[in-house]
Amino acid sequence: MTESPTQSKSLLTPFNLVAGLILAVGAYVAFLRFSSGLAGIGAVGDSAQSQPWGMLISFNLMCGVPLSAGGFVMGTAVYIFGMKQYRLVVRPAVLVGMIGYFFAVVALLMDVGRPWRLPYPMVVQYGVTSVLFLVAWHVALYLSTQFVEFSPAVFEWLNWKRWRKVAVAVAVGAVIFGVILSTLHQSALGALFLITPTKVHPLWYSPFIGLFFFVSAIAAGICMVILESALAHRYFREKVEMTTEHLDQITIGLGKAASIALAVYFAIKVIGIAHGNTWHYLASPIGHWFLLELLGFSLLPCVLFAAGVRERRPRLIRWAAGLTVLGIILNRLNVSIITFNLNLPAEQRFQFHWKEVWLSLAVVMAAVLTYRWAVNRMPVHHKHPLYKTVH
Amino acid sequence: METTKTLFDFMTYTKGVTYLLAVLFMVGFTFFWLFLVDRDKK
Amino acid sequence: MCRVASSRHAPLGLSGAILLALGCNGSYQEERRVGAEIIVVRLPEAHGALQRPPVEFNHAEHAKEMQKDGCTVCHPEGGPGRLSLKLGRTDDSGGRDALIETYHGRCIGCHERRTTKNRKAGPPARSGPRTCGGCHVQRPTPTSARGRVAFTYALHDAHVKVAEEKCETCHAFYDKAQKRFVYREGVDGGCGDFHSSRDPKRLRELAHSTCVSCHRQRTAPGQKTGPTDCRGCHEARAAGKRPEKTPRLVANQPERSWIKAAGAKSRLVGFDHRGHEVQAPFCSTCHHKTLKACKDCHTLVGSVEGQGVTMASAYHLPSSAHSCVGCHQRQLAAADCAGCHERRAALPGRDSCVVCHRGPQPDKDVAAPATMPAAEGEVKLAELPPSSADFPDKVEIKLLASSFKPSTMPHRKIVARLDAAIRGNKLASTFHGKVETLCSGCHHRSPAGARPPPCEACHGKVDHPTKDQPALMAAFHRQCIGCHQRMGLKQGCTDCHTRAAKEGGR
Amino acid sequence: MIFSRRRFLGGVAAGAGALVATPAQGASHLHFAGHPGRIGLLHDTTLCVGCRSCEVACKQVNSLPPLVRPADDKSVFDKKRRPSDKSYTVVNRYRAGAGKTPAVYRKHQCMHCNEPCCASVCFVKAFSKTPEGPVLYDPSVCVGCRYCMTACPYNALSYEYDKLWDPRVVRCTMCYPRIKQGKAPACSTVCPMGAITYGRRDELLQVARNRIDRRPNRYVNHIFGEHEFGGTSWLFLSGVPFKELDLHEGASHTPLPELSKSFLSVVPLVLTIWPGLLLGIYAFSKRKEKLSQAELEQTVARVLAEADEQTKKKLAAAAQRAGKDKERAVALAVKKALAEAEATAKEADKEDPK
Repeated sequence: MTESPTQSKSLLTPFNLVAGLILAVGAYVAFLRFSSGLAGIGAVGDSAQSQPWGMLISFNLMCGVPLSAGGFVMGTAVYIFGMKQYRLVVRPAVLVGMIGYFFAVVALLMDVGRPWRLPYPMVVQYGVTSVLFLVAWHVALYLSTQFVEFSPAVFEWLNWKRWRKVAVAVAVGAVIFGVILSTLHQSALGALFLITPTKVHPLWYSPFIGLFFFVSAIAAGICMVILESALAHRYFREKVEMTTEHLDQITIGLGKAASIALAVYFAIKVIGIAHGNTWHYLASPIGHWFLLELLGFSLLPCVLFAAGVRERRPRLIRWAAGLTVLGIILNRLNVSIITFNLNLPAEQRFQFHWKEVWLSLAVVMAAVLTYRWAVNRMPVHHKHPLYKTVH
Repeated sequence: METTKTLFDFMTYTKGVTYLLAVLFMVGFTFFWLFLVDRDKK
Repeated sequence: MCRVASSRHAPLGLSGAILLALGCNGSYQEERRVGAEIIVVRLPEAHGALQRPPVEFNHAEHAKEMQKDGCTVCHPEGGPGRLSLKLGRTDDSGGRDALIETYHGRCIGCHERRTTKNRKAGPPARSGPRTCGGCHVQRPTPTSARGRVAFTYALHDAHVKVAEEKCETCHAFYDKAQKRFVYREGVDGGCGDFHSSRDPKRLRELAHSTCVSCHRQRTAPGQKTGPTDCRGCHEARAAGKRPEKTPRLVANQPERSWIKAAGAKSRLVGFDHRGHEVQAPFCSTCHHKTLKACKDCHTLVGSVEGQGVTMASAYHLPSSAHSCVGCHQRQLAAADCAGCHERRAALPGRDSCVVCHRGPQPDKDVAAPATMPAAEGEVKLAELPPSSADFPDKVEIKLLASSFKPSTMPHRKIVARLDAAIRGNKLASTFHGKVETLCSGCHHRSPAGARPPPCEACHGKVDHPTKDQPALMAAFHRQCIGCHQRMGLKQGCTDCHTRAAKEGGR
Repeated sequence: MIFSRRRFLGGVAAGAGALVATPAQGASHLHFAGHPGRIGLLHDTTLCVGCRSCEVACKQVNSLPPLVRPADDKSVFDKKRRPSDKSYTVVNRYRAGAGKTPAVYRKHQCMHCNEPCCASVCFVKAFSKTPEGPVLYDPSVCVGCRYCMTACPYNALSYEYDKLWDPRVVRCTMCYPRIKQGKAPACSTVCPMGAITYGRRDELLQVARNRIDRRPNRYVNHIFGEHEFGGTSWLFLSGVPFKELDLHEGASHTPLPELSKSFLSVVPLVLTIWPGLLLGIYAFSKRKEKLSQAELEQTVARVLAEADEQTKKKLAAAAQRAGKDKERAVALAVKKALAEAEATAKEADKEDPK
């Protein structure tokens, strides 16, 4: 068992205070939701009827899932492609992925009308014609898969040797299963909108939208790994084994991958416009907004990544990663909220309500705290003393 | 320029543009790759 | 759309396609209307398509901006006092490249000059675009609001006054013997009579150069002049009827005549030409481009000149704006008529033939007199009958008793209102020969005059979807409200019904 | 009776999730015509006067809260309304004040699509298209994800957001309970103008066509709902372009569920192709690793053998030379050789590609 050094420190750090405030108010809002229904967190009026998916779905689920793609991307790179030099970031990536998915499901539980029925598509009745059916199954299965992938760390922490052995043995199978699931549900999140050609703005709507979501999720996953490794290096120094040089090397390698992923993403987005022949929309204000997203948040970071890789500047790569993450969030919100139902009168379109936004933030904060808790205890960024030599 | 009236015309046009773009991106990619790995070789 | 591929400038095609794509219009565009002052500049068809989208040129804005400099800045003189309609040239003999060069040189040159001038003088910098995309903007194909010039009787009258009876100013026929333009009274219609069939383009040029040049030259103070901008003449506006005071135009037409043709079997129609003249804004309302009589081209079995339209169709085709029936039917859109006729629009009814065909039988040995006597066309309407059980004063309807008190329909008042409108209108009184004709406005599908069967006979408690027969309540409402809507009368629930006290919700 | 009581055989059985064999026959070029003889409603917007009697009747039949403002209060039309959990149908006014054109009213409610996308997107199959025509909803399985509302192109579905334990997706049921009793939907029976006609959908289409034929000037020559997104049970006639009534004029005739069909068809392919592909790549990278490992071991062995040879030679030489420091020299040589071997191994390691 590892000792947690944070126990000796005071709990009253500024971060903890802010986190506590967010969680406390969040708990109050969650109480409102579970005492007076979804109307309790602002789902009222024509806006909620025409825009049934609010922040909990559009942000926590739609953005949370692609930003948790790091686990499957790094798993593929290391275990399938055999890029052993990234082995050290696999575990943290899987942890981030697992927590990300878990809290996306938590948000979902807050949002659906009868949360206790969430397993229904798995056990009661199968709506096989629905893309959401895929998402439900895949998220559930993938969450389990990620637990298997991450379980060696938990078993090391708990010192359950036999269980660890089993978990390690099934690792490759789990990774392959995870890749299949991820390919499908990352794209399925986009494909959810295939059926709404009258609602999603034509610039964002495309028959390729599933592919767009998948490719951008790869970029998002890589960028989250870049950011997570850097932040962990900074804030959990005593827990991180990696040297600064090694981290920079990994960052540059990941930056290269991210720049390629973004270049592909940019190219298929442009081809998507050509495919739908929606060029003329670009000249409108909403077209400029689209161009801002496409040029400012995917082409620009792509170029920054490339420059950072070429000039060996990990800091630049980290900034580009941040920009990409923002870009993915912007894209998902554009599809599901900002340009959704643009032709409806304002009172029927999405309206931000502080309670829902707060709840959404609180879920994110809970995810961050869970991450901190795990990193402080489990062998995530370092090897467990007992298993130094094996991997 | 008249608006397109048939699927055939629409596809003729959009396919033309997408193929052209795809070729351009392929060429562009080569240079982008060379730009990326340029320093690795030295 | 994929013009680039077939363009003669193949090497430019590749880059062109991308540029084109960036400005390309979508495929599911709605119709886009532009004002009459917008001229869409394309190459003449012989020169092939433009590589870039056509330019939509706002003539009005340019003319306003260039007012001080005068029209000749752009339009050179094509003859004494006559402007060329073209930009910087009098004909298109130069070919494609020269043509493009003219436009680019003229437009961009001017825009550039104005920019440099303005730069010294300061704003406002209304200089115009100088880059390709500034003028060649990709837009969905426009539909112009430009209409045909509505040269009404009133306008004609105004021109006659100004031209001081010099008809040849406009009605100019080139007399080869005299080697000058003369007016041939009773022969010439407009320029179109001669030119439209030969060279419509020439007609357009002539009309513009003749009208606009004349308007432009009349600059002396106090001198009346006409518009020189596009909208001034081409803006579609309601033509209306001929004002009573404008004098009648005479071109050998009869005042009254029998419409007759060799081989026609129906009774002759007595036609009051003079009476119809004041009802039509133009000669061409009935006549097409020339002033020939209908039967000259529309022969009994149709002819090439008449585009195959037979005589019967020429007079009776309801869809035609030139035919008698077509024009009469269009009058039914007026509020006073629409109340009944929107629903009973299937004219001509079988019993309405005799309204016009009242003359002598064509095959009788006795020939009809050459002109029709004045009294022939007049109709006298009988007065409304007194109220009776068959013609009630008021009718009580108790259908919506649950929500409303019984509603009283002022039967006689309604008939009187319709009757008054008919009496005030010559066309209407001609066609509503009997008072009973009015009844069928509401009591449709039952013989006119007799006490009609009750509405419930057909309209039951529920509707009959396949027969498209509404239920009684809907039938009443459609009949009353529909008519009130079309005649612009009151349509509120409580205008007919009084609420029952207990019900508040409806 | 207008409907045939044909049972719908097909789909997925509830509970166990075993696929029931369907008698459906498929071919890519064929069109699914839907249940024959199904019913529909025709709304002639040229007749509608905006009296909202249909709203009142709908609320009574469905036991919904009564109108907030009286039906003849025209100010409700100032804002565009949509159906909600408090009123399953609303009438909106269009074109008011635009020039001299009179106002046009359109009733808005669930269209009961021929190929309902609410049904196709439901991941618990809570919706069903009845053979009679109405699309029905089963609240006993609904999770409340509201994807159906997101997907509906007519924005006709509403959620009971203010309920905590049993919120439902609600909307016009085409008065299914009433039509089962042989009665017409409430809205169609109360319309004072007869602007809503109830009947068999195919007959209504004929009625609508006849109306257009009889008065071509009154109507736009189009029946909205005949083909839009595969067609709807509610059909609309209009005297103004349908776009002005906020209907999807010019919409594709393809049913919306068809749009997700292509994606869903990829799923089983990915599930079967990916394992092979990924295992192939895995095997490839493993093999490469193994090869380089073998190569490494070989090199190490060779170097070690060479070093050994050298040591032996040196030993012999040293033995020949002999002396007191004999043993120390031997040790030194061994050390040096070992270091050399290690260096060679490292070099080999470097050459080994990732």
